[in-house]
Amino acid sequence: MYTGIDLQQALIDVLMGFGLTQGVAKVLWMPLPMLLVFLVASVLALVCTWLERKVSAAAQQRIGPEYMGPFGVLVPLADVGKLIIKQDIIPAKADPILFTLGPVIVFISVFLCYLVIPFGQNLLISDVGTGIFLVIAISSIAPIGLLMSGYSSNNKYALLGGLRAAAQSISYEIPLALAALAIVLMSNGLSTVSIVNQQADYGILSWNVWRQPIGFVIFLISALAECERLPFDLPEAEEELVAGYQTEYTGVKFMLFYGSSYANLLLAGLLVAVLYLGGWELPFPIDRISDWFGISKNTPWWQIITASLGITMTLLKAYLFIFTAILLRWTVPRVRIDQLLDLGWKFLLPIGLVNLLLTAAFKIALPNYFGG
Amino acid sequence: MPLEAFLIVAAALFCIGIYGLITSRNAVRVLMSIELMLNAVNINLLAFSNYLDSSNLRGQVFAIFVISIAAAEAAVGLAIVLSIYRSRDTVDMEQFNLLRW
Amino acid sequence: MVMIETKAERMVINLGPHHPSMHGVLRLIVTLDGENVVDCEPVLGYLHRGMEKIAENRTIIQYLPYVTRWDYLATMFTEAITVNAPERLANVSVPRRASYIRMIMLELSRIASHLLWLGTFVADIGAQTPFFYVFREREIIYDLFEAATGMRMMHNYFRIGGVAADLPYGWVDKCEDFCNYLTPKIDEYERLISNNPIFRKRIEGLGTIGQDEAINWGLSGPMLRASGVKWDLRKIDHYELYDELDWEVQWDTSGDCLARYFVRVREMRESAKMILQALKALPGGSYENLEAQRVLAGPKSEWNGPDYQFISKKPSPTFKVPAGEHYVRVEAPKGELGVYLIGEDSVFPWRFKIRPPGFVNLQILPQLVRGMKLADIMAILGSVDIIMGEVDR
Amino acid sequence: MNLGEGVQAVSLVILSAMTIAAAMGVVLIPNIVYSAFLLGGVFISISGLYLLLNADFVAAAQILIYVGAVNVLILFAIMLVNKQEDYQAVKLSLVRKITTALVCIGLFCLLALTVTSTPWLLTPNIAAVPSTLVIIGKHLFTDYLLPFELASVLLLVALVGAIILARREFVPDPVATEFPAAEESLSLLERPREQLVGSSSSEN
Amino acid sequence: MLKFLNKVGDYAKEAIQSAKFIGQGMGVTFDHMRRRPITVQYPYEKLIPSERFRGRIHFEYDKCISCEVCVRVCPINLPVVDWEFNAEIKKKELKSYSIDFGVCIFCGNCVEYCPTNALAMTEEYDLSTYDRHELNFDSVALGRMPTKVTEDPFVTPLREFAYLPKGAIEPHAVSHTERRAGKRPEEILEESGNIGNNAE
Repeated sequence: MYTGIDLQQALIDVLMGFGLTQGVAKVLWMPLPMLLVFLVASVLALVCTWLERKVSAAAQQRIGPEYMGPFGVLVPLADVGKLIIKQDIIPAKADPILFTLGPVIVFISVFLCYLVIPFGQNLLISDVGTGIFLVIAISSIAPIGLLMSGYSSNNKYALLGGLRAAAQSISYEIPLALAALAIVLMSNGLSTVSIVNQQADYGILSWNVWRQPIGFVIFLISALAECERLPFDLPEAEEELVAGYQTEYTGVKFMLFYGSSYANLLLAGLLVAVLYLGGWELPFPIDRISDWFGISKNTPWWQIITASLGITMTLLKAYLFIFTAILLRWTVPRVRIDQLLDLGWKFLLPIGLVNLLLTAAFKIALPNYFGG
Repeated sequence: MPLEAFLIVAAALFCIGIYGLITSRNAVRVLMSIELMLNAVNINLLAFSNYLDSSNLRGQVFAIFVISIAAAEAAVGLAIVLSIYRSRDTVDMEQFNLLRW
Repeated sequence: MVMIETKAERMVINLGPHHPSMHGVLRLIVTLDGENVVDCEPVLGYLHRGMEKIAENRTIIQYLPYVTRWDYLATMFTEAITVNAPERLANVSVPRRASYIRMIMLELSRIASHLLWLGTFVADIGAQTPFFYVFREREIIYDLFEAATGMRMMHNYFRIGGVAADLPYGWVDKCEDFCNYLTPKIDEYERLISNNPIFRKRIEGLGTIGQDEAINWGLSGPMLRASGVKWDLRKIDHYELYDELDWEVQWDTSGDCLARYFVRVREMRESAKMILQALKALPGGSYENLEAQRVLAGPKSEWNGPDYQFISKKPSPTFKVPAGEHYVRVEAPKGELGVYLIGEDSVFPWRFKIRPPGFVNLQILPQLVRGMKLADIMAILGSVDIIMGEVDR
Repeated sequence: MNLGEGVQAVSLVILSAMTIAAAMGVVLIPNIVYSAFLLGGVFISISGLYLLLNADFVAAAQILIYVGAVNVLILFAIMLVNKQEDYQAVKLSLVRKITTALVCIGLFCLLALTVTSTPWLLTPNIAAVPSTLVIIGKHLFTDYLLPFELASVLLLVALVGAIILARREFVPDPVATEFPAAEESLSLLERPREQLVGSSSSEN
Repeated sequence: MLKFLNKVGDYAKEAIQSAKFIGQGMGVTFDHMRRRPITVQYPYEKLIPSERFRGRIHFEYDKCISCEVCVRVCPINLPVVDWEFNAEIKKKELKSYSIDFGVCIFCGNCVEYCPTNALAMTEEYDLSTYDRHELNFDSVALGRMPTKVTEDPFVTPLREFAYLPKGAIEPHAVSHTERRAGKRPEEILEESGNIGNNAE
């Protein structure tokens, strides 16, 4: 495996060139990728909101946003501007501390997950060993925030919405984790980078989606449920609970909820891309091409090309998932709470266990194909 | 003295847990106090594992067992609290005296 | 992890009058046990405008513009019943052409009402897209209405003894176009909705009403027909000229929300079929043809005869409701829309009691939703198809 | 003390302070919902402490299980049982509390004394293990296999037990349900009204 | 065991069936993405109101004979007819006439029953003002003619369904000058003249 470009070292070298010590350079470096990923994730989530509007409009034979920028791409910015200058209302009988803390917790927990999402070989904040496990763990904090805002709004719709959100995310975390576990079983590591690298050898053929079709479906369904997207958007079911836990929120706090729900969707898309669709890998192995043309993998311009191609591929795959989710949202009705829990516990959980068992069996039987 | 620091934090947590366990009237809070005590134990285990057994990490294994048992305890404990609540319509510990004498 | 199901504290939750799925200003006070509905109490009257009292202080001509505000989605039916009642009381005859025009308008209105019902019903379950699709078709119907009557919703088109104006040029052709266009669209909706597993799971076997129960509760319309009672006033009362058309009463036996869905969808198809037949059988044909025939055949032709008029005699502003009383009903999309009219040979009716189908159908709601989940309230309420304008009047 | 150690020391102080403060909140704040949310804070800061102790896997597991599951479960239970009840006054409760506090402080002093006075056999240098995961996994499947299996059985038993304990005894038949008319929670806030009992029971 | 397997098989079949039908539904929505949006973008595109459209009422002062039929057929007796009996010519002289369009429901009864056709419906429907009292039109305001949608250079006029050519469903695809459905009187006369001749 080649290491690809190392931005960190490059920047530290530059900074040391200015006469700074290595320690200071590292300290300067530390917040940079976090800030960068935060910004990128926000922008990509905003793109999701635009995509949602456009796709839903197209699916309903409407036009959608049109006049704000070309094809209305500036609509998300207008949204953000509007929500920021909106009055921040805290209901008189609400609990102001918890009411404020709720959306913040949700927002932080979602954006913290981007810590281990790789956009390219070295383009992630930290390649921690617990990787995918960390994502699942951190994303399980969000229900606390939802419960908090549901409780503190002092509104019955909000309380029901918060309870539903918590029940839903607890129930679907398990199938999600089981599906991810099957992948981990094959890649022999929890790290997101090793999971992608394990899918690198034969281009599209080596992607996990072929080896884990059942797991893929389980993951898709549970990811949708975790994101509270339409067939499973019971916590904010408009027709039943008005807006669920967000009922009383306005302005910036609402923006935090709204933004984190789309960031969560994007996160799910990225996870699908990493776990099942080969992450930043192209549908054909790019190393072969460099071999054909006789380009050294360490040539700087080639590295830049592969890195940008990798980012593009990751985003393409993520947005493919998001597109499907959006189209699905505008196609299907909502399930009922008992059906939701039934699906999670009585369908996805056993299937996930069976899938795990099968993966283990295949891993022993066919070690070559299932990461022996 | 980092090890001692961790141990003292754990001890403080444990003592707070005991205090909560004894003084709480609300059964759910009693359960929460128990969780606090278990966590104090876990901190101890991990601290020892890190400072005294850093190559073997047996403390971490133990901590995982403790966590799993704590989860089971929480589930069963809450179920008991809820079923008592259902029959007695209160979560006051002082009223839970069915088995007295 | 275990989901703990507990006896939670009962929660009294207030749905409406301003709630996204309350179809206007219905208010439901729901007692919940967790997610389960223990009790439900509808509270009406937020849209009460004293429609019956207004009728007693207006001549029929003056009152006609009001009636479309009862059931503002099936507007033609309210007008039909408002003119039918004094017509029958005063024994006014309606030309055949007018009757056909009325039938076409009524069936178009039925399609419009069912279309909107479909959109809101599916939206109540959570699918928003069909709502936009049905509006596309409904707009076409309203375009047709606008061309013929001058307004999209508040038509003021029916008159005692006929309709206000003949169909305009080209209208018959375009109406045919619409009926031919509608059927594939309904197929499309069915592809999108009918077999969707989530949709099926949500509403199959939900809110089941037995045959006896439906009759005892006084239900009517698709609510009744879905419960296995083949009862359609168009067949039973023989009003207008429905007997001259070839059509079937659409009904189902299972009595649940799905059956109501199917009954309504099939009724839309049946209505489209009926409109096509009526357009063919329209006495005198399309307006342009009728005019041409009249010009050709000269002033004394049969084309000037009473059957080819759109109105028998223009009602005078001082049309008196004769003394007497009776009950007149039509099969509105929501059910039996009736008027109990008491006249005392004055320009104002002495009593004008409206029997709105939505009001009667709504009564069964508390019984249907009890023991169901919170989300089922919306599905069942959606399948009942109420319009608060006529419930509260 | 280099940079890394400085960061660690500062984090240790902050996290410990958070842990202790939140834990005090858990036991002292009268509002049970606040204590439950603070419990989540305790868990999260403890997982931060775990990270300082080079236990990334346990830290993640701590968040996943304690915050994501146990705490949510507790919150769930609290919100389902959310009933404002005034406890009956118990004699000498203040004395009880003071005594308990004294005993706890004493215990803490004792423990602290022991901790500081014990000569710990510290490993000379803390070996940076490449991956704690691998070691834990090996332990779980070799020398701790039996406890591991037992733990899984325990979890299963707890699952079944909790379900049985918390389950309703019977699912009330919706047809035969009699809704007690006099029950407070069923009556409307606005005006008293007839329950629909008569109609529903006679209908069926 | 076999029963269990059967059950599993049924379950799998059901799951596949569900996937198929959801896919079918998504096919429908996906198919709509390539269809032309039906949106009429209001300030830039406007539908041409139909010929019978009941918009703001137009009033011709000179035609009015102050008979007050419009008041009597109006559901709320809205038109205000202020007249004075002129003894010399033994006729009622109209002094002022006004209709408050903030209250009017545009039912068209007054137009229908006006004996001298002094009242007529226009195609003006956007009667929004900042002050509702501005909607109380006197006889001068009632006498103004509205601007036509088709003559507004900033607006793309679109025809309503009933005025499209036979077979056309969507107004965007059709030029607004194209002939609408239905034949012209002379064409019908020509055609039916032939038919009539044959019949004779």
